[in-house]
Amino acid sequence: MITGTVVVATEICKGCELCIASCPQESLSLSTSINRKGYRYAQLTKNNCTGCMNCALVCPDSAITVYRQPKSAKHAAEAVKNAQTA
Amino acid sequence: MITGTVVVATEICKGCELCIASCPQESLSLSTSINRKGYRYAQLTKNNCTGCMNCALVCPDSAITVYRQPKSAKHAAEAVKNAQTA
Amino acid sequence: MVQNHEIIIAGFGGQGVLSMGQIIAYSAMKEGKEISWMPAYGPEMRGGTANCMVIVSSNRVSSPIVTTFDSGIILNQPSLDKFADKIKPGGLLLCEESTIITPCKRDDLEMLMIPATATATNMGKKQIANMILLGAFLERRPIVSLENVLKALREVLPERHHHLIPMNEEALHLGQKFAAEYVDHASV
Amino acid sequence: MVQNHEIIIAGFGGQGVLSMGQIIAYSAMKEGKEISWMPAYGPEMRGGTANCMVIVSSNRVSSPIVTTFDSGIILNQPSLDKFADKIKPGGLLLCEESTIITPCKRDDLEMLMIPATATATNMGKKQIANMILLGAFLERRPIVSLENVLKALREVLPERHHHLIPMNEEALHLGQKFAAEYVDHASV
Amino acid sequence: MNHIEHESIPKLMKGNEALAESAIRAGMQGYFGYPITPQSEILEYLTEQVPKRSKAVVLQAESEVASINMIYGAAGAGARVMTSSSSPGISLMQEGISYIACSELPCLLVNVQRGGPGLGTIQPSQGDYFQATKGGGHGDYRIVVLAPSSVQEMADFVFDGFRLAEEYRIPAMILADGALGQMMEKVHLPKEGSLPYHDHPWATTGKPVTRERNFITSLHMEPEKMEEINLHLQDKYRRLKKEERFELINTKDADIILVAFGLTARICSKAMNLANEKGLKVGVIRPITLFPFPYETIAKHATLNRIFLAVEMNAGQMVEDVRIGVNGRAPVYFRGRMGGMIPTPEDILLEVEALAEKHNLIHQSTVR
Amino acid sequence: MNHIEHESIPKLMKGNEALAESAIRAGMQGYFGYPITPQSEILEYLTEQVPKRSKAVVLQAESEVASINMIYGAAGAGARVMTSSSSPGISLMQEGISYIACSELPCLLVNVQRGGPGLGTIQPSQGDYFQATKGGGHGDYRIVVLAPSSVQEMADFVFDGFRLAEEYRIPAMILADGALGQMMEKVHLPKEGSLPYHDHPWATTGKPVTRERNFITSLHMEPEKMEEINLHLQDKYRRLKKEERFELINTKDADIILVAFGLTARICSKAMNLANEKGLKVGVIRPITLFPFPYETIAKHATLNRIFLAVEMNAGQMVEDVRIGVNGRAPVYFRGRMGGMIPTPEDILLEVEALAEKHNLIHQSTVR
Amino acid sequence: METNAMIDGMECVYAKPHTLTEQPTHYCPGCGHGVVHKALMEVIDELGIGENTVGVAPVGCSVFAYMYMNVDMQEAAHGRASAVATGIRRVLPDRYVFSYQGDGDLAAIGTGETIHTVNRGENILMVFINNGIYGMTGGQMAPTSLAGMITSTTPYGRDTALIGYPLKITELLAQLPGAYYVARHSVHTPNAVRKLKKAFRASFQFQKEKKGTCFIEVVSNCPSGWKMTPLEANEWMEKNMFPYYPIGDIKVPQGMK
Amino acid sequence: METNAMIDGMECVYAKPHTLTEQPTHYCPGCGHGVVHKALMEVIDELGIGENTVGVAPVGCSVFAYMYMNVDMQEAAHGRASAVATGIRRVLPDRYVFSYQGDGDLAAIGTGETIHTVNRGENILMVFINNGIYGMTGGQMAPTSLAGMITSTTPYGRDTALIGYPLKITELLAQLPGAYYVARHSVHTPNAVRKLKKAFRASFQFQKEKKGTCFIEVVSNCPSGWKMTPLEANEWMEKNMFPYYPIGDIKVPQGMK
Ligand SMILES: Cc1ncc(C[n+]2csc(CCOP(=O)(O)OP(=O)(O)O)c2C)c(N)n1
Ligand SMILES: Cc1ncc(C[n+]2csc(CCOP(=O)(O)OP(=O)(O)O)c2C)c(N)n1
Ligand code: SF4
Ligand code: SF4
Ligand code: SF4
Ligand code: SF4
Repeated sequence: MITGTVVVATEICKGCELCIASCPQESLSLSTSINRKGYRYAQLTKNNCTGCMNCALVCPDSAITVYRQPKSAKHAAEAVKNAQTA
Repeated sequence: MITGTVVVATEICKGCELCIASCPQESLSLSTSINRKGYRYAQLTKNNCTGCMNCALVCPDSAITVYRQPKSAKHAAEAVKNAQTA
Repeated sequence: MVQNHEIIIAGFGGQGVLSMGQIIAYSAMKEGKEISWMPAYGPEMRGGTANCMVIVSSNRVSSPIVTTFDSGIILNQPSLDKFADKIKPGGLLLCEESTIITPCKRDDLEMLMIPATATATNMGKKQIANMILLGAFLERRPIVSLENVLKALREVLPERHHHLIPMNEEALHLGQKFAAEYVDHASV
Repeated sequence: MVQNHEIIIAGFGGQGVLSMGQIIAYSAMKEGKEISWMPAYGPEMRGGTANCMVIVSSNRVSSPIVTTFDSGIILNQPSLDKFADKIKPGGLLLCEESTIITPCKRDDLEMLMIPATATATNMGKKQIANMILLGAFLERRPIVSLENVLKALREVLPERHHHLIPMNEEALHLGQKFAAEYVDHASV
Repeated sequence: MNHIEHESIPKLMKGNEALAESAIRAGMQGYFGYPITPQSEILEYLTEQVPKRSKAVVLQAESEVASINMIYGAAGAGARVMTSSSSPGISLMQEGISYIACSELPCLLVNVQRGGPGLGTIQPSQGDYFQATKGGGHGDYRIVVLAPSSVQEMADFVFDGFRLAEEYRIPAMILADGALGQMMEKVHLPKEGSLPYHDHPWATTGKPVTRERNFITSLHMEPEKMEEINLHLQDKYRRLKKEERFELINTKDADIILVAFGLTARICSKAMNLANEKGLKVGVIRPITLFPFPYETIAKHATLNRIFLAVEMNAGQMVEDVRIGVNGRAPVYFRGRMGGMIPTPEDILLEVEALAEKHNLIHQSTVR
Repeated sequence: MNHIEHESIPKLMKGNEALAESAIRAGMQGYFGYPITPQSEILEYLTEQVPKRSKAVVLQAESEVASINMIYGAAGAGARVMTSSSSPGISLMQEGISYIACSELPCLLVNVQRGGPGLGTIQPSQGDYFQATKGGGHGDYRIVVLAPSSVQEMADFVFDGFRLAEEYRIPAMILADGALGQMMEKVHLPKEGSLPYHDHPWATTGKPVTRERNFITSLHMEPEKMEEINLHLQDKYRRLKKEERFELINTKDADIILVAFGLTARICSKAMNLANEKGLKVGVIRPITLFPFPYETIAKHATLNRIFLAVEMNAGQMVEDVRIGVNGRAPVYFRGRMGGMIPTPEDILLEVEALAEKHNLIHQSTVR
Repeated sequence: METNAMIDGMECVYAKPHTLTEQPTHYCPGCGHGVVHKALMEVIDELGIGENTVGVAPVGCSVFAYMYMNVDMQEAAHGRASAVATGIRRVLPDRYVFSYQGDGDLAAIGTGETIHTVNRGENILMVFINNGIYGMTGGQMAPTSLAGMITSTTPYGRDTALIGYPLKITELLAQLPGAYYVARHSVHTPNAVRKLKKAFRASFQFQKEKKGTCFIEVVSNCPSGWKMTPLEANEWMEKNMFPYYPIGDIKVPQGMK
Repeated sequence: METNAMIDGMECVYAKPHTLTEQPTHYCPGCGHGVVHKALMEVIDELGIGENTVGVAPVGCSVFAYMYMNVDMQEAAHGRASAVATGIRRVLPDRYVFSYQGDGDLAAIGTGETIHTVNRGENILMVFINNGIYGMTGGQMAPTSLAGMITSTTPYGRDTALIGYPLKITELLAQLPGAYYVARHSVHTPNAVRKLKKAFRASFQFQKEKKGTCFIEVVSNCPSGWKMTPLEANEWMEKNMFPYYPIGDIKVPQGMK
């Protein structure tokens, strides 16, 4: 099983929780502290992220970048393609 | 057979000939002389008018008044009604 | 010295009132004169009245709008009623005979009644009545030469109508003839 | 002599900045004072910054827009950065502690950091932080009486929210307490 | 102007809400409008209140063009009607306003101005003075233009506006700005039902056999007729002069006269106070009716060694009318802020001091 | 103004047709418009000629509102575009014009005015002077306004209009009237292709990686920024002064100066001749650019015991600018016809004689 | 003229209704506008609702409708007749209100007002004269001009690739819940006129019952714009307009025959 | 942020496209506008047509679209985006042009421009965000507001008897010959976003082939206007909006699966 991770731009995030709801792994949750805009922001709180990109797709603020464990460079490249065009 | 007649307001008539075309009896035709507006106007040139009112219905300028031989006052009254609501 | 001729041409829409004015203007331009042509019409798309003011001058035309005229070419009663008083004393008043019920009473004008429509109908082309009137006008007021008028026609008319030019020419000549032989009312 | 108090209240939308100002204005009106309340907000519908200028005066308020203030109640960093310099020397500057990262450096002000949000959260109603700040403000600048503020609340709040009034009252008192016991930065 | 009966107990209200409330109290029978910041509260307030309180029609139209033409229809049918919008929306109404003015239909228009041109900003402005007073639409027409400077006047001018509109058969406009619409002040509301209705024999309400049909139109194919209509309108505009309104503050022995309307006039009066404290003799003229504009009042004040300073939230519009009024008898200066910026009393004070310097009035006034 | 190359052989054309033909020759790339009398010949001429002669777009829009916004889009994309209409249609364009002016998009607008207000008449008028010169739309913007007085100028000002529009990034308007549109005169057409194109780095033509994206907007949420935009616009309007154009006829030692634009100016010059024949010293000032208005020229002529008479086909609009220019140094009178009526030389002569009488210039000028 | 005049013992069975003024129309010879005016006014006369009716004239050739129709009327700005009618109907809920518009007025500049008036289901009768051209302004293309049709702004024929197909706005409007009764008629024959009058009668009945918007299109002629004689025009209309704009009911309420 | 960064040996598989600027949006938390912006810009990025694309922003909450979309753009007057897009497309026939509008913008004030743009079959992509409310101005009724829906101008719920039923403008437009591809989508789930991107891709392909107007409606949310949290809003949308505005293709060209 591929594993992945996400990076949330915490100063961009507005804490809408859409990503959290869309994560099949329930890997995300809201922070307790607030960012400079006054929002609690999304963060990865479990390490079971598969890099499925669901959260990123629904994020209105493009605050999420998704990374994945490459099986091989080639596969990874594909992965990118699929991700973008799937 | 009921007979009737029409009176054309010659100064209102614009000589469009629609009444002429709509007359089943071909009782109407255009005058040779022109009216003050410069139009040749419709006139009753045969005496076979049945008072069917077709010409009046299609006249864009409401230039035609239609009269009919009453079978009896009563019938005539009806005639009016039918004419208007038919 | 400034030479100026101010003309009103008026009648029903469809009588060729406006084109008559345009032909005069165009020919005058060809002769290097200064000109203006100002139309006016009512709300009707067909019928209704139409007129144009034409000014032919040796100098730049200042105001294209004038209130009195050297000549009037009138093609219906309403227009006559409207413009009869606006012709300058001694001016020319040309009327299309058949359309005039009550002629103008003035006796200080050069007044001609031309049976243009009747004649044109006889020629088999009612639309050409305006050319007959134009011929008559030019006979009395040769502000442009007939040659140039014919040139003008050739240039203005689309190719497909050029076959009509001879007929137009004939109409112009007929008009001239009428005017030449005409016994003026005023002088009666 | 004219008595005038000019206040700026600023923070994020949703922090109750505007309503705080309205309550002051309303209570002052009840006390027969002249008032004006002027809001300002950004393009955002949610979040974003908002502020209002409140003027309480013994005479008719001429200009509802002023550039310097007797007091400032500040609920976030951007607002502090924007208004810190606009408080008159010796004026009052009240800040919501948790939202301020870099406090104001001025030493000519009566400056209070109130942990309003923290306290409100403990009380179980975050939204009530603004009442704590209002209480603190009135402790230092009693331009309207607490009684009238509570009357105001009763009249302004729709019936269905009246059950919240006791909590608001508690918040006001807590705020007063903070301000009363507060050791001013300036005086440190 | 007529006296308006007011409630004794004041309320704290936003300008937009006070205006809307006043419209209900004025017996408005129809409102047609389209939302736009900073005046949407008017439609919102009406949709909330009217169903509870009156039979009036309140309709959110699909656009400003539709709104103004609904106003045309409803006003033509004899109803007391109002629409409101802000700058871009008012621009879209220009054709309709020209029609209404020519057809002489009474109605109340409200423009809560925002910074322009274009989409601009939602902040307050006075950039539509020309549009409102000279006729932004085509042809020679004018509308009554009232410029409130407080929430109280936002409410009162609804009554004045309807009264003038109906008395003169002319559209009246309340020319406010975003600040007046959004700010809250104490307001004594006009008493409900204190504005009488008049019947409108010209209105299209259905033709009884007893009269000729009525028709509302602005079309006249013969220019002679159309000129008559215009002369009639121009005559009405002259008659309107007697409705001129203005406010004078300390103008009597002022060396410098500030001319400003609406909110700007209040800021000027604060600047005046600051200037007076510094020994400068400054006064304020506030035109209240922008059309009819109080030219004579300006003229009367245009005496030797006086200076005029027009202050506006625009690039210089009313100042042209001030110049026409002054007609060369005194220097006229202008100070303006644009695009949603509001001049501060300090801004204006600086300007005043500079002028005092330039025309050396400093000494003069301080020795007095 | 720049020199325009003309054909040596004249043509006899209607003003509307000459204007349309000139647009083709000026390399117009897009026309978007909606029919309205008395200017429909423009669209008709273009739909007939363009397909045979150029790649330009000619689109009959569904309305004037659509037209002006298509102009916004096409001008923003860098094309040389034009629209035309008459009074009521121009009123509907006011919002769009305000947007275009603020976004600084070059384009040519044509208003062949008819008698207003409202639907009015189809006869000629100058009733939209205020709308054109003071901004009928919202906010502080101006557009270049050119007033032709002959068919020749109907053609020439297309070139001048496009040139100014592109040089200053501003909408330019040809403010004509129904008579100029419908009348025929001799015209020497400008030479095709004699108006060079400039590239527009600001245009939205697709963003190459090599530059930042371009965007066309008039929205600026911060009033500070919006004020900057306004200051920039005002500065441009000041720079435009150098494009002022006017015509002087016999003004040198005239006692009475007629001020008129467009067709009315020609009628005035005829009236002038009539007056001169009667020994009255009369001259004519014809403002050609109505914005920028030649205030200084008026001012220069406003000398002791001179009289100004503004003549317009409206109720008195340009006369306000004449007053501002004269600034009290001479009496300013007004004579106007409205709603489609055209003043006659005789009309004006009477007025002139009355004034001469009143200011007893009769004797004065006759003894000279 | 008095309707009951006798001429040699005959009785008047048909005369201009009192709901039409004596003013001669400015319409071109044979123009359908005159016929529709008459049909509409006859129905109002027959129903005896003239006193309770307010009409709205458009900008178009029928701009002068208020000179001919002897009821209270308003002349609306170009395209805005339905907005004006809305304003009237809303403040006079117990009156009959109709609007009368051409295709340029209703389906070009007025499209927005038209759609939203019908979508609101305003209780009015909208009469729509579709002659496929702008008559008043001199025969320019209308949104309803047929494909390939030559007009003064499509001298080479309407090119659908560039300006799209003729807009069947009536079919669009019929989709809206607010539209209660929608039909397309004509006035080129006596029977067509009789049918149209039926439709008008029904519409006023529905309006009385506050059912929503009744929308009646009349496919008509424009002899001048089409550059034909009236008789040629009507023939051309049958041959070319009717196939694209089929005559008949488009949306009829339950149980209306 | 650079897309190909590695973090502990992993590769970036998803990052903000270059066709979006770094400017943070002013949209409310969870607003659909942001998602649609991103989907549209990703497609343009993927197709590599950013250099040949010109967009048109509306007046509405997405008025600032040009601040976020990193392509040449114009900000149109309220309701006129499609007219502006027409102007652009006509003078730049070889460019891709899209307009982006809300329901007030496209279906209220802009109705006339919308209908006629589609009727002309302008070769543009029209993106229509239907959130059933006027977001920017503070939650007033939109033509698309549902029956009974409470907004700031229908405080007692939209009364269809007085202001009519919500306008299904998309279905109307699909009737026009000029409309080539018409579909309704949403962005409330990852799959919905994927489907929307497909539709955008197809639209640009059709535009390249000059097929006519492609019209994509996105049924979206307005947490602020609806006075809900983003999650509540999406749930409410599924429950209430989708039944009236069913998701799916409305008009698809032959042979497009
Ligand atoms: C705002 C505005 N734009 C344009 C016009 C010019 N105009 C008058 S009528 C008309 C169209 C007439 O066509 P239609 O509506 O089909 O009516 P018809 O004349 O054919 O009966 C136009 C474009 C106008 N009067 N006002
Ligand atoms: C001419 C004009 N009228 C009204 C407005 C005010 N206004 C701005 S956006 C808007 C509607 C916004 O709603 P919508 O189009 O649905 O977009 P959303 O904000 O919901 O995304 C309105 C009425 C304006 N800016 N211009
Ligand atoms: S979807 Fe985006 S904005 Fe919303 S919580 Fe997740 S990261 Fe933050
Ligand atoms: S239909 Fe009427 S107008 Fe036409 S010819 Fe007959 S009578 Fe004359
Ligand atoms: S132009 Fe056409 S529509 Fe107009 S009156 Fe003449 S025939 Fe009828
Ligand atoms: S108001 Fe509504 S539409 Fe606008 S940004 Fe907020 S959530 Fe989105």
